[in-house]
Amino acid sequence: MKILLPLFVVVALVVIAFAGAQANLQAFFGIVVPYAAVAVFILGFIVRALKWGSSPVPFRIPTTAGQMKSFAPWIKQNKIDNPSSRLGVFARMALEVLVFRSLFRNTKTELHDGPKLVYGSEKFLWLAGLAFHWSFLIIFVRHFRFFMQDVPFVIKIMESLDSFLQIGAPLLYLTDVVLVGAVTYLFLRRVVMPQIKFISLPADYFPLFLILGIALSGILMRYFTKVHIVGVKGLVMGLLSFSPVIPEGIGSIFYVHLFLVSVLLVYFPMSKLMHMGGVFLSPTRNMANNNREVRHINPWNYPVHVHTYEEYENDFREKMKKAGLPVEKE
Amino acid sequence: MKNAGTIVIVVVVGFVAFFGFPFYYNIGKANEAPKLKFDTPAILEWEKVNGKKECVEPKEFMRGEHMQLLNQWRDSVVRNGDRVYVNSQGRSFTMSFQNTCMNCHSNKKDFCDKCHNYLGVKPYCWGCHIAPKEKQS
Amino acid sequence: MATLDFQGKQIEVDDDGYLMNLDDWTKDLAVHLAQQDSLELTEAHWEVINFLRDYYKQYQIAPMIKILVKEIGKAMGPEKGNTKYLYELYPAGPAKQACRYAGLPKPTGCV
Amino acid sequence: MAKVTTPKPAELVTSIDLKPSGKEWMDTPAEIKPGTFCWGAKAKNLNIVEFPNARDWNPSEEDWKLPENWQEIFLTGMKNLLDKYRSFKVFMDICVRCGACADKCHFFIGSGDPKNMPVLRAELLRSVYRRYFTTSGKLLGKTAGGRELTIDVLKELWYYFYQCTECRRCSLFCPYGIDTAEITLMGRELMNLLGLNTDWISGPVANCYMKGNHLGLEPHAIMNSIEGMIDDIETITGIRINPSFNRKGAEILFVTPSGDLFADPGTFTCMGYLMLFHELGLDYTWSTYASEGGNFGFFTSNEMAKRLNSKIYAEAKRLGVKWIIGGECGHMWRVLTQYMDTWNGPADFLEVPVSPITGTRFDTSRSTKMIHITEFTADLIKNGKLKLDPSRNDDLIVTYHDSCNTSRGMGLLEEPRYIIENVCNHFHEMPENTIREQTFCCGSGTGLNASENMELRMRGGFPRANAVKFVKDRHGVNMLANICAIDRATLSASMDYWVPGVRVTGVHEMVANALVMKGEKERETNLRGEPLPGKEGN
Repeated sequence: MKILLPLFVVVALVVIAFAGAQANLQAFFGIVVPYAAVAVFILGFIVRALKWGSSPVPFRIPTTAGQMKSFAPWIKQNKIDNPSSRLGVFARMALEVLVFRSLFRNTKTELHDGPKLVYGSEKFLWLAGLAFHWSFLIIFVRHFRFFMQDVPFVIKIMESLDSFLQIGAPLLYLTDVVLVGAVTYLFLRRVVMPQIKFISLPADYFPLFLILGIALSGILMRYFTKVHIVGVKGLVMGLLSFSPVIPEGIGSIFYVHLFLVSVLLVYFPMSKLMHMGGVFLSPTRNMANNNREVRHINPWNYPVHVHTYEEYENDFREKMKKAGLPVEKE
Repeated sequence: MKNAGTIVIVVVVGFVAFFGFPFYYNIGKANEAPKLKFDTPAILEWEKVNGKKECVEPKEFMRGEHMQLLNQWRDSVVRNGDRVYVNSQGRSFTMSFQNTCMNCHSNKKDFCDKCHNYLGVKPYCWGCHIAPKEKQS
Repeated sequence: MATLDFQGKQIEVDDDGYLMNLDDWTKDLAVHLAQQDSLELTEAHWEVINFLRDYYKQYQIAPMIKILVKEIGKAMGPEKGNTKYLYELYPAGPAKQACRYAGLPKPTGCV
Repeated sequence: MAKVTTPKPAELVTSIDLKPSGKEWMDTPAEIKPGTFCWGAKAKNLNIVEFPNARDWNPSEEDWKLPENWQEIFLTGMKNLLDKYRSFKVFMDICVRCGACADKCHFFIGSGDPKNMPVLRAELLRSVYRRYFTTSGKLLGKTAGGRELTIDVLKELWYYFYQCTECRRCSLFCPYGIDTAEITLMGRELMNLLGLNTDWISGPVANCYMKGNHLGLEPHAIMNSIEGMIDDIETITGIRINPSFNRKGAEILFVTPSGDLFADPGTFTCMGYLMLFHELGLDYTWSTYASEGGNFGFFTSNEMAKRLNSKIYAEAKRLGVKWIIGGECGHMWRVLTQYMDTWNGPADFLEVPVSPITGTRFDTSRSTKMIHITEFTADLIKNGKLKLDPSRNDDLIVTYHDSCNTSRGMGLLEEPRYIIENVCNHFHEMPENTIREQTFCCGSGTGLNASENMELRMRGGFPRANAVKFVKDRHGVNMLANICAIDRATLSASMDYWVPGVRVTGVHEMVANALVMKGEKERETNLRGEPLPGKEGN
C-alpha cells in the first residue's frame, strides 16, 4: 500500500494533465499552474528556511571524523574531517554537498558464523545518489536553453558534452540514461533490501515516481512522440517575460511534463526534498571543532539552580573536618 | 549563520543567482519566435511548377522528424548505396542532402540556423557538409 | 513499590529486592532473605554482613570488593582475604548478595 | 523481583536477524522485554533535583502512573525544544530515509530489532512531529507518516530512547549529519518532563548534585578510597604519595570520573594518575566537591547537565587554581569540549594551560582552560620527561578502544595511541571499521550500564567485542586499553561474556606500570598486585 498509493497518485497526475490538455485547458496547465507552482516553491522554501533559522544553534556540536587540531604540530590534524577553521568547514561542506563525502564512507555490516561481523565496502548508494543528483542538476541547467534568448555558450557546451557519444537523432543525452537508471536503482533498493523497505514511507516512493514520471515524459517528448519545440520555447519565454501565450500545436505530453514539474515544485518545500537546503544548516557538519579555543554563545543560556560549595560544606562540614579537609567556615 | 535573517538572505540570493539567471539574461532581448523564410529561387520555382510550397514530407512531420529522416537518408546512401526515397504519398526523391535538401533550402541562415540557434541545438551536418552559398530572392 | 512481607510487617524493597530503608533491617530478616536463597548464615557470613553495615554507616556507600577483601583478611586471617573465599560464602557475588542481606542499597559499581 | 537471566552468547547470536520483515513498524507496539530496560526513576531521586512528576513506577507494569495531561506536557515540551534547537528542527525535517545509518548502530547489529536502526529510532519521534507540527501530517495523518501520540507510542519512545547510547556513529555516515544523539537527547528531555527517567541515571544524578559525584562518595569516603590506593602504591613501589584535597592555591585542579575512585579496574588507572603526578612533583589538588568528571545530567536534560557541570569551574574559582586537567572518561569529554564553556563559561579567572614540566602551552584549550590527561602525558613523553620501561608491560598484548565521545565529539585519536606505543611493546589495532571515528560503543554508555538490562548491554557490546575477538585470535590480544571510566566497567563485563581472557585497562594504568619513579624499590608486581613479567617465580 505504501508503494501503490504514491504510484496511483502519480498516474492520476499524468491522467489529469493529459486530459486537461486534450480538453483545451492549455491556459490553465501552461500558465496558471506553473506560475502558482513557482510561487509556492519560492515562498515555501523561504518559509521553511525561516522556520529553521528562527531556532538558534545553542551548542557547537560537530561530528568529528578524524584527528582534532592538537596542542602540538607533531600530531597531524585531519583538517577537513575535523575542521578547526572556517576554511576547513567550507572544504568539509563542499565535499559533503558536491561529492557526498559521508555517504562515501558507507559500509555494509554482515553477520557470519563464528560469530563474525564483517564490514564490507558499500558504494552503490553513494554512486547512485551522486549519479542521480548530478544528472538531475545537469538536466535542469540544460533546460536553460528553453529559458534564454540567444542560448549562452556554457549551456551549449554542456549540451554537446552531454550528447558527445552522438547516438541516434535527436542525439541521446547521457544524463537522461543515467537519471532513469539511478532513480530506478533508488526505487529498487527500497523494494528489494529488507532494511530499506522496512523504513520506507509513501513520502519516499512518491518523489521517486514523480521524478521518474518527469524524466519519462521528457524522454518521450524528445525521442519519440515529439512536440512542437519552437512552440514550447515560445510558451516558456512568454511565462518568463510575464506575457504568457499558448502557442498552437504543442503536444499534450508537454503539458504532462510541465504539470509533473509543477507538482514537484509545490511538493518540494513541504517534504524531505528540503534536504537540499537543510544540509547546509546541519550543525554536526557546518561548524568548526574549535570549542576549547573559541567560546560558543547560547542565546537562551539561563542561570540554573546549582548546589553550591557552601551548601555542600554545610552538609559535610563535620565529616570533612574529621577527615582533615580544609573548610571555609569552622 | 546564526540567525534567520542571514539564512533567508542566503536563500534568496541563491535563488536569484541561480534560478533568476534566465530572467536577467533575457532582459532587453526581444522575445520572438523564429520566422523561417521559404523564398529561395528553387522554392519559388517549385511553387510556380507545382502550385504550392511543399517538402518531401508534410510540414508537421518535417518539423519533428527531420533529423531522423536525414539520418535515414545518410545510412541509406552511404551504407546501401540506395539513393531513391519514396515518401508517404508515393512520390520519389533523390536522397541527397546537398542536392535535394539544400537545393531548396539554400538559405541556411534564414532556415536551419533560425530554430537551431533559437533552441541552442548544434546539428552535426556541417561537420562534413559544406554550407551552401546563401541564395534567396 | 515492591514490598516484602516479614513478621507481619510490610518492608519496602526496590526492583531488585534491596531494602529501601536501612532501618527496616533486622538479623532475622537477614536470615530470612538468606533462607530464600537456600543459604544458611554462618559466623563467616555474619563477619561480612557486619563489616558491610559498619562501612555503610560510616561512608553511606557499600565498599569496593577490594576493601571488603582486605578487611575480611584482617578479621579472618590472610588466607581468607581473597575474592575466591568471598564467592564461596556468597555464590551470587559478595557485593550484591551480601549487601542485600545486610540491608544495603544495591551497589552501584561504576557510573 | 523476578530474576532476569541473560542468554548465553551462542543463543544471543542466533537470535539476531539483520533483515527485518513483518508488519509495518507504525502498527507494532514495542514489547518491553525483561533484560533490555532499566528500572524506572525513584521519586526520592527526582525530588532531590526538583524534577516534575516524581513517583515510583515500574516500566514492566501496565500503569506508568502518568499525569493526566501527559500528552499536553509532551507536545508543549516538544514545541519548546523545536524552538530552542535548530538541530532538532532540521533533523526532524530533512531525513530522506536512505538507510545509510541502518546497520551502523551497535544495538541494531546486536539485536536485529528494526527499531534500533537509527533512522527508525528517529522516525518514532518524527512521526509524532509530523502529526502535530506539520501541515501535511495534520491533514493526511498516517499517509504523510504521522502518528498519534498514544500511550503505546510513548512507551515505545521511552523504550528505544533508553536503547541508544548517543554514540553518534550513525551521524558519521549520514549524508546530512543527522545525529541520533541529538534526537535521543531531546527524547530523553521529554521523558524527564513526565518523570520517566531510569533509576540508574537519576540515582547518580541525585548523588552528583548533592555529594559531588555519581557514586555518592562523601568527602571522607573519597579520601579513604585514595588512601587505600596510596597504601597499595607504597607496597608496590616503596614510595609514599601524599596528594592534597580541596587545597587552595594549587596550580592545577584535577577532575576525573568517580568510577576511577571506587571500582576496579578504574582504581588502577587512578593509581596511575597519582603516581604520575607525584613523580612530576605537580602542584595539583583533588576536589571532593567537584569530584565527578562524568555527567549523567547529560543523559537527563540540558539543564541538569549544566547544573552538574557548574561545579568544575566553581571549584576552580574557589580554590584559585590556574587551570584544570581532566582524567580518562568518554562522555565527560564531549561535555567538556562541546558544552561546558557555553554553559558555564567564560572561564576568564583561569589561565591558558601551560605544562609546568615541559613549558608547552595548550593553546587549543585556551578558552576552556582544561586539558585531557592524555594530551598532558603525550607531551611529557614527547619531551622525554618520563623514564619509561615498557618491558614491564610485556605480559600485555594490547589493543585500543576509542571512546565514542572522544573520537566523534572531539577527535582525540592520536594522543592516547602515542602514549600506548611508548609504554608497552605489543600493540595491535582492531579492524579499521571499528576504531577511530568509526569506533563502536562499549554497548552501555549514556547510563545504560545497569545490571537489570544485561542482555541489552551484551547485545550492544557485540560489535566491539567481536572486533576484540578478531585481534585476540590473530595476535593473542589480552588487554583492551581505553580512556573511559564507563568503558572500564562495562567492557570488563562484555569481555567476560564475549571474549573471555581479555581484560580491560585505562591508559594511565599502563603508564604507571612502565613509569620508573625516582627512589622506587625494584618492583615485583604491577598495579594489580600480579607478578611483573620475569618476576613470576618470586
